[in-house]
Amino acid sequence: MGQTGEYTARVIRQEALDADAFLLTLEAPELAAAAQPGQFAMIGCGSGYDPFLRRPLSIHRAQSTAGAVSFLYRVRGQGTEWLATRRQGEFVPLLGPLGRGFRFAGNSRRALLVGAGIGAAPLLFLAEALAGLNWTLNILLGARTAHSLFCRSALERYGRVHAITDDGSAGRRGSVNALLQEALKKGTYADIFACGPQPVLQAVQRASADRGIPAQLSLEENMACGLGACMGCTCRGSDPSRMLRVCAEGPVFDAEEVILDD
Amino acid sequence: MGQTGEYTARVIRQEALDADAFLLTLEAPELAAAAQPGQFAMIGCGSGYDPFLRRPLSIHRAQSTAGAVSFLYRVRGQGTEWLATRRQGEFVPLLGPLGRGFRFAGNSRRALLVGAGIGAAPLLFLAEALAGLNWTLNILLGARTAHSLFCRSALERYGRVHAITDDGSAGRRGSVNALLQEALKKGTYADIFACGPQPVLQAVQRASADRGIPAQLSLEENMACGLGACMGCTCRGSDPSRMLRVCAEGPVFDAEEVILDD
Amino acid sequence: MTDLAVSIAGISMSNPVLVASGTFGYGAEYHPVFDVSRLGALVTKGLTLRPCAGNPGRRLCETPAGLLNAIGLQNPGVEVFIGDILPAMRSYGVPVIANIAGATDEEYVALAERLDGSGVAGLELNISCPNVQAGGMALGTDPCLAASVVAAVVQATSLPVIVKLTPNVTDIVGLARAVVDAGAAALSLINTLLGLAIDVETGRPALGNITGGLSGPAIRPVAVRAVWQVAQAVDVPIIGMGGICTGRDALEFILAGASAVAVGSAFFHDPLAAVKIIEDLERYCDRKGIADWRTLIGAAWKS
Amino acid sequence: MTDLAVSIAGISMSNPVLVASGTFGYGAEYHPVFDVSRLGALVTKGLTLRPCAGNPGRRLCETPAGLLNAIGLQNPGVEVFIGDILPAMRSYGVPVIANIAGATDEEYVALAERLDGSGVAGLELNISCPNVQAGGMALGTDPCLAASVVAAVVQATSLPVIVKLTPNVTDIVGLARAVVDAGAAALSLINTLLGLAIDVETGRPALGNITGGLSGPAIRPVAVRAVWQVAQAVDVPIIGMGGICTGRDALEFILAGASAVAVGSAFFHDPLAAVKIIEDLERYCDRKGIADWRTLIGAAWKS
Ligand SMILES: Cc1cc2nc3c(=O)[nH]c(=O)nc-3n(C[C@H](O)[C@H](O)[C@H](O)COP(=O)(O)OP(=O)(O)OC[C@H]3O[C@@H](n4cnc5c(N)ncnc54)[C@H](O)[C@@H]3O)c2cc1C
Ligand SMILES: Cc1cc2nc3c(=O)[nH]c(=O)nc-3n(C[C@H](O)[C@H](O)[C@H](O)COP(=O)(O)OP(=O)(O)OC[C@H]3O[C@@H](n4cnc5c(N)ncnc54)[C@H](O)[C@@H]3O)c2cc1C
Ligand SMILES: Cc1cc2nc3c(=O)[nH]c(=O)nc-3n(C[C@H](O)[C@H](O)[C@H](O)COP(=O)(O)O)c2cc1C
Ligand SMILES: Cc1cc2nc3c(=O)[nH]c(=O)nc-3n(C[C@H](O)[C@H](O)[C@H](O)COP(=O)(O)O)c2cc1C
Ligand code: FES
Ligand code: FES
Repeated sequence: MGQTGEYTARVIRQEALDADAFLLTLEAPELAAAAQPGQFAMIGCGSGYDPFLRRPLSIHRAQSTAGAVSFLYRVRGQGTEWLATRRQGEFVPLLGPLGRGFRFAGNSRRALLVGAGIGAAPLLFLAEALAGLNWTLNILLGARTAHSLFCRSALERYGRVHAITDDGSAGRRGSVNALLQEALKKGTYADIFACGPQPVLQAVQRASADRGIPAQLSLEENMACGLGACMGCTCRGSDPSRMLRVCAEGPVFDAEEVILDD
Repeated sequence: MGQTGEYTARVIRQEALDADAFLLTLEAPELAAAAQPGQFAMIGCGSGYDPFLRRPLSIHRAQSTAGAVSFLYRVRGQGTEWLATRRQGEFVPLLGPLGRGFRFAGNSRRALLVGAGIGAAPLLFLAEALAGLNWTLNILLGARTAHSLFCRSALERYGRVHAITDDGSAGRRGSVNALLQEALKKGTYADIFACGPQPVLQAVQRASADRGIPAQLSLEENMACGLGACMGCTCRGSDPSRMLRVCAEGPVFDAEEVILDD
Repeated sequence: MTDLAVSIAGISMSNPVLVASGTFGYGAEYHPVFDVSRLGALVTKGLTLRPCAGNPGRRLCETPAGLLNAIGLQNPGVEVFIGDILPAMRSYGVPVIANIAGATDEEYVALAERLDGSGVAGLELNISCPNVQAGGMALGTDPCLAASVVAAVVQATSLPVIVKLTPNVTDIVGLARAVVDAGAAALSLINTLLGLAIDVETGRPALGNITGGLSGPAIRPVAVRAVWQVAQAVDVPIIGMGGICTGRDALEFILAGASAVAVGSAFFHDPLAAVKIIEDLERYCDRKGIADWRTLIGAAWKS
Repeated sequence: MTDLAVSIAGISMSNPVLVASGTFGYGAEYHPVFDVSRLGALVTKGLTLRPCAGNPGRRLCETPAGLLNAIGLQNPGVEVFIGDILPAMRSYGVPVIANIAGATDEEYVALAERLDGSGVAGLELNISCPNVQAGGMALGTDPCLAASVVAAVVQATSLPVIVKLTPNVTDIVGLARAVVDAGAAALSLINTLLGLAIDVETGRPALGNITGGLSGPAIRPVAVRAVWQVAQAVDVPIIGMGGICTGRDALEFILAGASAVAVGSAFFHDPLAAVKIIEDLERYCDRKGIADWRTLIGAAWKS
């Protein structure tokens, strides 16, 4: 894990991908150099003390030569609404990189990447890294509509992408869980990496247990410090006496490490 | 007094006059039509609940045909800082017109207008109205430097402007109070209208009492409602049993109505 | 559209959105901005027997997501209120609740007697004002003293008596029980938190009165907690208040057990807050398909 | 540059800026972000005799200018603390204060005895935690119970005993007097305000523990008021806390009577808050030409 730091990052670009999804690119050379796939940053989203807490966003891309870091996010409430109004040249406070990202090692393995909705944000960074190690990637991507399969074309550079949408406007109509079952039937994988809503993570967790394929899951939880200091972001560990901090022991957990609540 | 209303006003223009003074022009046709010189508006300055209260700003200009209202303000703290980042096309919430403005009636009278610092903001609107009634105006303007005599040239259209600055970069070096004493020695005036820091108002109040010239003073006080409902903005009335609401009985008071604290 | 009508302590209202005492003047101040007859009820600024000039010096100080006030009950006194202000206030056609404050039981009783038959729909006993020296706070923090003044007032008037409690106590539930046992027909929760701000440039307290009452969104979680606790302990309706700015906020109080809500400091942030809250509540009920909105009252612990 | 050194209850610090228990972990968490040896002292998350898993369910809920937390004292227990954590914590070269919490007087005493000689510089007795069922809150709201636990701990340890008080009481001055009389060497003011938030979509309390503790800038005026009141009533130093985010905020507490301040929730808004506060204080003293910064302590009421 790279060295964590607090930065004031200049906005290079703010792109609206649809009515409420944005791609924010910040000038943050140290972060770009240090970040690992699956890590996140805590971003200050507001001018006064309301909102007070920073917002955790996964690192979508880190371009170390350009010194740029990108975040793919959906406007959900007050904080992301504010963030979406930041324009080129303005500044955003940012703490990162944070957390334990995806673990991978070795060359030329075969992996299944599963992402749904805006939860797919960390997959691009991961796919790029894995492709660099000559991994073969099968990437399952779910979204509401064709239009919200934001990183599809970028991901296609690193592996084979299978898309599915709620309305059938791209791929079949359905959930990414359907693609998961099929993929596991048809192929064999050394690893599964998943991020997205709870039902997707639960399906991957079950599949991992059933088939004995190691899986890593990226979790979300309300956060305050992002550094492991406040104990605010815990989830239940499989060892019932242990509460795990999503920001420190995660956000990426081995599937068997955690109990996923509904 | 015109009808008070709550509006969401589009920013037409935000001009930086110096490092921390701005001229903000908003599209607010009802306000432009209803406003009287000396009245003010409560402007929402922030995106969340911090800052929570609106900021009172005097109406600097009201152009009823253009449907535009301007505010001349200095960045002092959190609220005005936020306001200064508003750009053309963005919106600002605004309640107004509020308060009792300057009282004037009759034609072709001779008046002394006294303003200092950013406190001179309401003078332009007043001068325009008085000039429309063929009043003869002698306008005394104080500021830190020549550069901060923001409305000097605009005021020159309506009367004779005498400037004085703290550093002597325009007019003499000194305070507007010096100009006041001279003007009162040299000329006779039917009315005095003053706005600016407390020492200026106190000097005018004394001069008014000494020479028996009716004077009107525009006061400032911390405000919450701006409508006379919360009793938060009171100042002491000359009648000791009465606390006067600056937002409702003022902000413009007859000099003998109020006791000015230091 | 959902019918939001409700009756609190026998006072019928077209909707459960009232104004918080002291933040809305006597109605006329806000009438140019919106039609105040749309409100559930009006509540006056605290009334005293004799005219009161309020506190000297600075009275307001903004704080993060809130404000401190130390107005000190500036009001023209109950006589002027009844003679000059109440008629206009009643002309909006919504119930008028008189908020009253005294230094002694006798003053509360005298106020209650004077207001009986005056045309107000009810009394709100402010035994929780942090900004006055006498009575106020002490009366409101001791269950025995509080019960005694409430009993005396209930005895003296035919009007429904709503008692407004302070959150500045160890045990708000005990206080609530005591005043309900003494005859309170409803409770208002909460008055302001006792606070203080210092101007670091002058090195002196920012407010003329030194301490002040903290209100606004900053205190909302404390107010919701008070309503949640008290609603489960007493059987009278609760008017919830403390930082309510939106329909979402109002729903927090209702789900916690409030039968009505009052909008206070929110008016300073958005003068149209109360109207928007009424509309938000209607929309919420429509969206959730709720036939009788009153099933929401206390639903967070009832279900 | 101004020397900001101060001694609290015999613990010497290079400056009066501490961290608030539970917001800063054990120091190591923030060390990558800034050099924690610049702080006046470190304060641990609340320690219990045995390991504690904390509360289930959601533990954090943001509120206007603040947050509610219901962590529930998750910690590895005093043994693991002393064995595995304290050595690293001491390596920064600043005093380490152990915040301790128990359900009974005996547990507090056992904790105090175990920590005596361990290398911590002092104890902070948390008798004010709103997030645990047993002990905590009840101990901290009753002056007699509070005095009894403090006296027992003071008896059992050679370490200086700092007592942390809750603001959720009618009379914080009475409580402060009681624990000072019982031997407290210093006071920490304030712990969180008891609050609650409801998720209006689910209709249920947002936090797993239902109620939580409110912290952050929202509560600052309440905290400054508590310091102002208590500082004038007792003769021990006060560590002020509650929403301190900037040097200006810290000065409010110092002028109100605090001899040191603790930074808590502010770290969540700006991880560099404490460092900036130290620098702000130095600049303020330089600008105002203050030779001994300690003349500022309580200056708002002393002068
Ligand atoms: C490790 C991590 C990585 C994330 N990566 C991304 C990403 O790349 N893109 C993206 O769009 N979203 C991501 N999220 C979710 C994102 O943090 C929330 O959508 C965001 O905080 C919402 O803030 P808001 O002010 O817009 O919404 P509000 O609802 O106003 O937020 C209120 C509070 O709830 C918290 N909150 C709300 N939703 C979530 C959530 N899903 N998870 C955790 N806290 C939440 C906020 O942080 C805040 O404290 C991530 C969350 C975590 C924990
Ligand atoms: C009737 C009236 C008319 C005004 N007209 C103008 C104008 O035309 N141009 C201009 O630049 N300024 C004007 N002011 C002053 C202006 O309101 C303050 O400068 C502004 O509120 C500062 O807000 P802030 O957030 O930048 O500063 P902060 O210091 O952060 O404000 C903190 C709080 O103090 C209040 N406050 C601060 N300074 C003043 C002040 N001087 N008077 C009243 N409240 C204050 C704020 O409203 C806020 O509640 C006027 C004030 C009043 C009462
Ligand atoms: C400026 C102001 C004046 C107030 N005056 C009174 C009063 O006269 N009587 C009273 O019972 N409460 C008074 N209050 C308290 C409010 O009625 C309300 O209980 C409190 O402000 C919490 O609600 P809010 O956060 O929505 O404002 C006043 C509050 C403010 C802000
Ligand atoms: C997440 C969190 C955890 C806390 N844990 C403890 C604790 O274990 N022991 C304790 O005495 N206080 C605890 N507190 C209270 C703080 O130490 C402090 O008293 C309070 O938050 C007010 O300060 P602040 O507003 O600056 O955060 C905690 C506060 C927060 C926000
Ligand atoms: S957010 Fe503080 S421990 Fe995870
Ligand atoms: S600001 Fe409310 S009465 Fe003047």
